[in-house]
Amino acid sequence: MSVEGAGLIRGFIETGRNLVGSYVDPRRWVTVQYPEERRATPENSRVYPFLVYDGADPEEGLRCVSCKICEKECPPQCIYIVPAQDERGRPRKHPAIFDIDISVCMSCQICVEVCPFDSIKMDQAYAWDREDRFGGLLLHKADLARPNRYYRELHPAEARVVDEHLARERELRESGVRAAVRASLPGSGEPGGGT
Amino acid sequence: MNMEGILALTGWGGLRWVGPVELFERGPVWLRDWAVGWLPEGAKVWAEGLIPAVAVLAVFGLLFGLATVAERKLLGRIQNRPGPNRVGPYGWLQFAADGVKMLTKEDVVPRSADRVLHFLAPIVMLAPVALSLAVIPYGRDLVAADPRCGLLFFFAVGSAAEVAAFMAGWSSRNKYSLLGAMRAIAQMISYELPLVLSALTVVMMAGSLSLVEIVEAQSGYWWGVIPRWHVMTPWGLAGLLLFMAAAAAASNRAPFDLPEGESEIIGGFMTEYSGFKYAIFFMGEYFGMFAVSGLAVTLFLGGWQAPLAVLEAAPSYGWFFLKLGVMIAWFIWVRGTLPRLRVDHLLNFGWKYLLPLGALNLLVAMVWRGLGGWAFPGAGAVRWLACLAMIGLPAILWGRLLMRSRGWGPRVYRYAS
Amino acid sequence: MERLASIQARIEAALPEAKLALAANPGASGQHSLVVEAAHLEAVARRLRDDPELQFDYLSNVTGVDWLDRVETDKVRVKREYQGEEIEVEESVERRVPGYLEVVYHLYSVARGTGPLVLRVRTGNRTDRVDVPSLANVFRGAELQEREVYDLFGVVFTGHPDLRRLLMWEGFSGHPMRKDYVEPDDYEYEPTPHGEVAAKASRRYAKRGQP
Amino acid sequence: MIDRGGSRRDECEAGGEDAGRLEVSMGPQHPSTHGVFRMDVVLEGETVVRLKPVFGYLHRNHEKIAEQTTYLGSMPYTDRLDYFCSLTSNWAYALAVEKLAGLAVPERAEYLRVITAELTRLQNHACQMGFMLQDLGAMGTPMMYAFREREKILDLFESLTGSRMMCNYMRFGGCRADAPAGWIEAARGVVGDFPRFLDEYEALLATNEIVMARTQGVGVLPRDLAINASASGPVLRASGVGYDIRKTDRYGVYDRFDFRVPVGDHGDCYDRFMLRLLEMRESVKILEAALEQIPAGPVIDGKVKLRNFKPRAGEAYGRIEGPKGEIGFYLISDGSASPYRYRVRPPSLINLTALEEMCLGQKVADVVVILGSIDIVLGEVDR
Repeated sequence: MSVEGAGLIRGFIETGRNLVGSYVDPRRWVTVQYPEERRATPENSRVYPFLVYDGADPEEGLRCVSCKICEKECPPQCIYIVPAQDERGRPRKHPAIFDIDISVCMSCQICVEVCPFDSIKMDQAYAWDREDRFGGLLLHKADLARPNRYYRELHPAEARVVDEHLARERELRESGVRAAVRASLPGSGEPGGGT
Repeated sequence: MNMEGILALTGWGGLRWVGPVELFERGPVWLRDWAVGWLPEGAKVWAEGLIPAVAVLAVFGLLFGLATVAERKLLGRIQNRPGPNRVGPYGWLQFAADGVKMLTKEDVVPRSADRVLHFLAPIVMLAPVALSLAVIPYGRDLVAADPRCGLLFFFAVGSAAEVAAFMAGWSSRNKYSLLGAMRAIAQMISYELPLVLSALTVVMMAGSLSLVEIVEAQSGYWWGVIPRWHVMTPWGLAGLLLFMAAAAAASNRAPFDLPEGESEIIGGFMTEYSGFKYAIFFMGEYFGMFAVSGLAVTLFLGGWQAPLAVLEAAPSYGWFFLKLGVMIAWFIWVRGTLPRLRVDHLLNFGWKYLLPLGALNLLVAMVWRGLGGWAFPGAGAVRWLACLAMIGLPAILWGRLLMRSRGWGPRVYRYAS
Repeated sequence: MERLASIQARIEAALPEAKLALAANPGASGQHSLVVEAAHLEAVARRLRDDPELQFDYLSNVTGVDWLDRVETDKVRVKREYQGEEIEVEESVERRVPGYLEVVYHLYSVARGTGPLVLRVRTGNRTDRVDVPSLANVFRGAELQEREVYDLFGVVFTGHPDLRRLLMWEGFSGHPMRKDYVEPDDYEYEPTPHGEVAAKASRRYAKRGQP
Repeated sequence: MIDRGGSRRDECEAGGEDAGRLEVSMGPQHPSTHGVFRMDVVLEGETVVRLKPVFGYLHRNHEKIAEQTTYLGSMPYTDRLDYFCSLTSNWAYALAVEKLAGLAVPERAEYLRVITAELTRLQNHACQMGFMLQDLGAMGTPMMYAFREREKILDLFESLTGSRMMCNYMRFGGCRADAPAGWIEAARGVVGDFPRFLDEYEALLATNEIVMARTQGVGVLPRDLAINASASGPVLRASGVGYDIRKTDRYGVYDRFDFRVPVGDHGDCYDRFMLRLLEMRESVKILEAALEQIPAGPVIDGKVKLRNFKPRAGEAYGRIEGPKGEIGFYLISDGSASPYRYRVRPPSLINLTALEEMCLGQKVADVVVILGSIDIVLGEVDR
């Protein structure tokens, strides 16, 4: 049995408690004073994709082999790739053009998931703005390329797995090459070689 | 500060040494007399009216600015966020930025609006509210005008706001504006009655319509500690509660802000106003809130009287504005807590609840006076409790009856098997 | 499948004139469906709802499917005269299978917790015989969804209380969810009802002499 | 006859049945239509005598887009249907595809799905109540409290899925990523704190006389009409139907948790409001159990192809109990990489079927409250 009006008074007590509580209880305080304070982004956080390169050269070190899988799988179709060609006009395993239209990209991460070469990853940004609505939001290969170091900083746990995986593949490939070379040499006497 | 005394100008030409207490208390009056003294004889009578008017507008203009910031900051804290904190120290100059924004905004008038009425409505809104500020005594001898019928003047002038609301709603030629205007009329008319009725109790007890005299009737202390404010009596307490409920409705404040009702009818009668005209409306609403809060302070909270005899050293207008600040904070707290009523609930609440209780409160005040002659030990407490029960029990029971008759009440829920 | 067959038998026993057909679902979900003739749809739905043993009282989902006209090629052996002698050759004959629009209903039973029961009804073709009786009078829940199917597929629901477009604007031509719908190059220049409103308003203001 | 483009004077002069009536077009730009929803309301005084909802201002033909993209490619678009509850939309779509292709989901993934779905329910219900109170004119206080708690839940979503709102987390046959280290503990902390917020809400609102006066007996949806009009979720249960797909279909691992389904007896706005409060308490119970029981193991069936996913021909309808009601996906596969037919059953839209019945005879101020109590998101209504 409650007295009419008690509900209102309970409400006043509750808002009064919050009024005081906002000064003393950190759980009641989620506001961040934006330009001065920035909340740390968690490791999994994602905004737009970038391209990973190994070594020092952002052009030659790109892992991308322009297989166009991401272009095909991208739901809003915001990726545009043209493979590079060598002098004789044959396609090289390298992108000549790799553009992402950020104004269309919806940060879904599907390109990252489908990439078999671990060459496209998700960037993180707390705030992201450009003055030019059209050109500024079309990112080219040079804007997208980031060193592997950067990737390791952004997603340490994920990068560790990727690095291990790539190292294993490289080892396999190189040992495969070595084996092939050895196999081609007649009279190779080393035991256990080329297994 | 020289604690021994300060050379002060008391009236035109009179110089004497006064203490700081007297300086602060009498300062505003001296300043006025001094300024008037410069003028030729014919202009003095005008200046004596104009200077307080300008002073009141200036003080309340500044208070309006500060109150908007305070409201947003307090609401923010109630809602666990900081509120405005960027412009000026701790955001207290936000009102200046808002003012600049309002002034530089485009003034949009709908093509089919009645331009003359549309232009006049904000002025008609602000002017009477500003007038009603004239009769409130802000301190000892600090009142812009003290007519014998001060309270009557207050209510008479204040009701002009209804005309303004309807002018704005009708001239905008917008359906939401019209709905808002109709709500405003219905609400202001129904709530003027309980407002007047609860003020009438005070008039009856104080025996005067002059607000200055009403404040003076509340001077002194019981047993030297409890101030003889009306709120300390059962009928005064009930009167204050009734008055505040009705005042919130009369000044369109939450939870009675239906004429604006921005979640239902966009902005009510202010929908088609922008820029400076909107600012004037806004100012009018705040002035209205100040006026009714000031009146509540005057009628029930002892006006400029200090709460304790030892605190009387502080200037009297300081006490008034402190109490006014408490009233404003109360309005803000209500706004941060309660949802809005519906228009039919609002009218029901006014006519069926506040009005009968207001009438009953008159009766309680009479009984209070009648029981004043009791002289047995503990008579004071018995009288107090008897009168409180006389108004409190009917208030609770009548409220319960009204709620239950419509089937409103807490519910118990079952769970599917 | 057996359960669906028993429902079919039960309905056919109650409504002898209504013929139901089982449509098997080759997928993994096992949600087979009953195909109802358009003429008996309302009666079947009402029976499904009111039958005390079935009580399919909750129409969860109504949607359309557009099946295009298909060209199927049949291999036939025909005798042909070739260089004086008659030989049997294999020829492919093209057969045009007319397409149709299909409305699919997913029914559940709130009372019994069973479902889904999938009902399908088909229109005669995709052009002029596109009407299907409305279920809005049996299940209110069909009202908005049938409007949507009408809007996006162009199925006309006869007996619907308020058959208007739901998502596209009035005056829009075409049915976007049809498989052969061609998107216009530029949506910006589609006529909208607002043009008419603006023209009307300007006429009225001109008459009154207002600016 | 009402001239739509006309002014008040025209309507009053027109005479006849509609004389003295006011036709107001509430929306698409109106503070309380939760986006770009529009209602053509005819008022007599302040009483509603006719109400026609108008849809489509946010229509983008989601279904057509999905029929032109791959199965996987539709997943991020489902986030954008009901942008408050991306994870439940994800789940419903993943469930439909799993039914279509006959996929099984690892146990840990099922638990993660339950956890994320219930967290979604918590933040959706909290915000819905805040919005409804905002429509009642409560100046944002309850909404801010709800957003304060939602912030904590969205932080969890961000550290699990990478995005606060557009999570894109579920995959066919599991979830995209396992919970990072410490996530389960963080979630436990947030869930443990949540009842405090519920108590606060209850104290602030549940017995508030103004809330009761404004919502009790307002927007009544009778039991039979609720079923017949295919209402779902809290709207259906507030009308006295104890129908919860989590109990009926027992999808995921919901049969392992002990929770109750609250039912209202009046079908009014207050019941819809209180049911959400009670449902949140049950969700907290589910979450506590799920976070306790969650087993170790893989989160996705590694055999399911991400690219070139082509389920065999067939069809499936999968539905779950989303926060707003029954969210379902109907898919027809023709064996190719994109669905032949892709249909969303939008609970927000279908719950609006009986809107006019609920609003007739009520005041114009009630219309926004009723709309708020139904809980719609225009991204899903218009798709």
